[in-house]
Amino acid sequence: MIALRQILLLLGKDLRIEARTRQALALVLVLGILIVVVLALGLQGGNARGGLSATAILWVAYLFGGAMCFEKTMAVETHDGALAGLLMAPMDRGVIYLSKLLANLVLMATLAIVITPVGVVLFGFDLSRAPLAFASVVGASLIGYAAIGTLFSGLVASSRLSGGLLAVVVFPLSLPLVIASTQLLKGVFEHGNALDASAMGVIVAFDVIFLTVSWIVFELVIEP
Amino acid sequence: MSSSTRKLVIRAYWIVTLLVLAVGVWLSAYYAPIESEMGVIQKVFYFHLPAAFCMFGACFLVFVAGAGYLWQRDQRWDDLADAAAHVAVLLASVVLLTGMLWAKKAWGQWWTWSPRLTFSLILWLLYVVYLILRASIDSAQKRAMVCAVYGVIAFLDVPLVYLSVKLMDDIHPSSVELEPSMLLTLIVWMAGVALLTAGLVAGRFRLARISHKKSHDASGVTGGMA
Amino acid sequence: MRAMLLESSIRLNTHAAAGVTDVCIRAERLGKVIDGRMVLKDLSFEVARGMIVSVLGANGAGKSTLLKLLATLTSPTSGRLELFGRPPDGARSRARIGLVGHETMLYRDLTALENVMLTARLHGVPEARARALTMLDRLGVAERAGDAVRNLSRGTAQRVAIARALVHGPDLLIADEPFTGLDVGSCGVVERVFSEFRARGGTIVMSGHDVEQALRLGEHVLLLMEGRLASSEASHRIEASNLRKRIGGRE
Amino acid sequence: MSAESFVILAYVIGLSILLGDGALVWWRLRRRAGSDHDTTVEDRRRPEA
Repeated sequence: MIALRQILLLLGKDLRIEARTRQALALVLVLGILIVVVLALGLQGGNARGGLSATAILWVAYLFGGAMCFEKTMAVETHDGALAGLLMAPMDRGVIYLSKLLANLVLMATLAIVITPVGVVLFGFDLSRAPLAFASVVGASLIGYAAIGTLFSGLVASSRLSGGLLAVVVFPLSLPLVIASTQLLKGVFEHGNALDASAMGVIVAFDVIFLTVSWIVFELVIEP
Repeated sequence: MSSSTRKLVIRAYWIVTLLVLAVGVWLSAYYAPIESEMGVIQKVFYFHLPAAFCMFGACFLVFVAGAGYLWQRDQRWDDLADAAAHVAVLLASVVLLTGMLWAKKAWGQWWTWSPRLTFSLILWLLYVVYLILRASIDSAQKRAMVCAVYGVIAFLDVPLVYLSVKLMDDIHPSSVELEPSMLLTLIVWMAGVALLTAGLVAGRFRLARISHKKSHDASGVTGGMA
Repeated sequence: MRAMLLESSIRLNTHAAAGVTDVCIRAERLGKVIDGRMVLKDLSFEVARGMIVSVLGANGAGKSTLLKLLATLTSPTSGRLELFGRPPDGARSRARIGLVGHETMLYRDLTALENVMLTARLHGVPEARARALTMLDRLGVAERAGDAVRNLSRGTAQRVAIARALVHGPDLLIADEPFTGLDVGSCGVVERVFSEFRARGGTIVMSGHDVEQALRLGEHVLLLMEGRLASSEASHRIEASNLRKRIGGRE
Repeated sequence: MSAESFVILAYVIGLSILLGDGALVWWRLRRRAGSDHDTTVEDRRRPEA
């Protein structure tokens, strides 16, 4: 499958560039940590101890950190018109979307792996009860968020819009993920019941719908 | 249809709309009985529900216009999306405000995270962001493209918002059985708000068409549209 | 998705294999509207295979838009375009085109070699590394292969960009002001590479501001004024100074 | 504040938002169309005899 090879080629390119510009990635991680710390300080004591608020606050860090990652991976293409170079390659434009999506997912995973422990410690959020549930819910949600973030970062970059706009655009769209995952994890960690199927269904439906639609639409709209 | 008859039709349309709304107001005030459980505040329902329904219709119109633009790249679709989005935000604001007033009287505080209120808040946010997006891109073609994509994605998001909001525990389940007289009031209001919505969308659409025609008459690229 | 399953045809430089017609580009009444403005109006011209055509015109005359159109990065609003005898159909046409744009189109955090190799691999060129090194060497920048593009001078980066555009052995090279910002030495090298490319049957369409260079390098000149084709003549019949006046007159 | 005043307030706010926008659009249309000595788009295509 030529396309798979091309996706991995482009993914390799993106990750190599991210590795070379490590300081920018470190900036995003520190921002995530800062968000969690500031909110934890703000909510000191009170009823902040516990699953629901920790997940909600982690989501704030995921959303902002994620938006910065999406912007960063797409900015690589807009510098010096590199995107036109890619568009001249004899390949389906969907390959660009998928490789960017994977690059964004790698960055989001890094973000989550760094920030989540900070949230867990500061909020005394006892993950050990169901770490797998937490990981699968957050993981599935971040895939949906990256699907939308990758599409709109491409759109925002190709129309040279200000950075803040990407966050404004993707946050409301991602609210179903935030609501479903926080409710789900509240159920699991505060009431101890198993993963609620309908909530997980919302997240999976979100992922499926927006992965396919974004992939198709990206091809229609991406231009140098 | 020459200009004078067209103006007549428009005037007649608005007169009918205002009449229906006036009848609605009268019905709400004097004809509809006071609901036993919720009391007088329930009368806000006759305006709240039709507004929510038409808001949903306007959001769907933005979706259709966006999909139309992506398919045909015709500026008229974009103008329709522009018009529908403005009206959707207006209606969402009405739904939110009436909902909050209802919440304040019925449950004592301006805001409760009841699924219905949360749903209309998120919808309001989604389509206000649409207007922000539209205002921040100056190249007409790029704006139309980006807004079309957002219009499609936002509408696909709506059912997911609804489903996720339903997961939230609803502390104030409020379901009201409608007596025939209440139903009549509701139907009149539905007609009134629907006529009003359609009129606003058509008006804004013509406004967008005319401002297009004016901005680059020389090339006459975007043909006139009845 | 259809293109997704398409095996990218490896364009080796053997013309026999490629079923080449003598006309490389045929444009009929091309028009392009951007934001309601007619950027290109009713352009008709032909470019034979193996020719170098210079596109001249004042800034804003539509040169870059025309080149983007020929590179299939955008599609015309009106009129017909044929590349290699067929309407452009995405990946299959792009496999035979190389583009050098205003910007370098390179990743500044990757090295020159990595950039050229990436394009070679995307086009499915065998021995991508060796091929990339030869191209860089031909452009005289082989010794900078390992340096990140952000550390290269404008001229060197431009030469790397040209190496990238030619690494997959295209039939048609589209170059948007390739000589701008180049020192004399670099110009010599690039001119040599272009004539070598043409000698092997390649076609070049390039825009520029230097009238003498355009007449010297190109056999044919297309003069664009406000999106229209003001003139389309063989270079030897054009007198440099009045051509410069026609372009200058409009500035 | 009594329930009645809440209801009245809700209707007044809601209707003023919607009708207000209608008036705004109508006024802009008149001003835009007006400055065209009142020919609308169709007429330009089929001017009166």
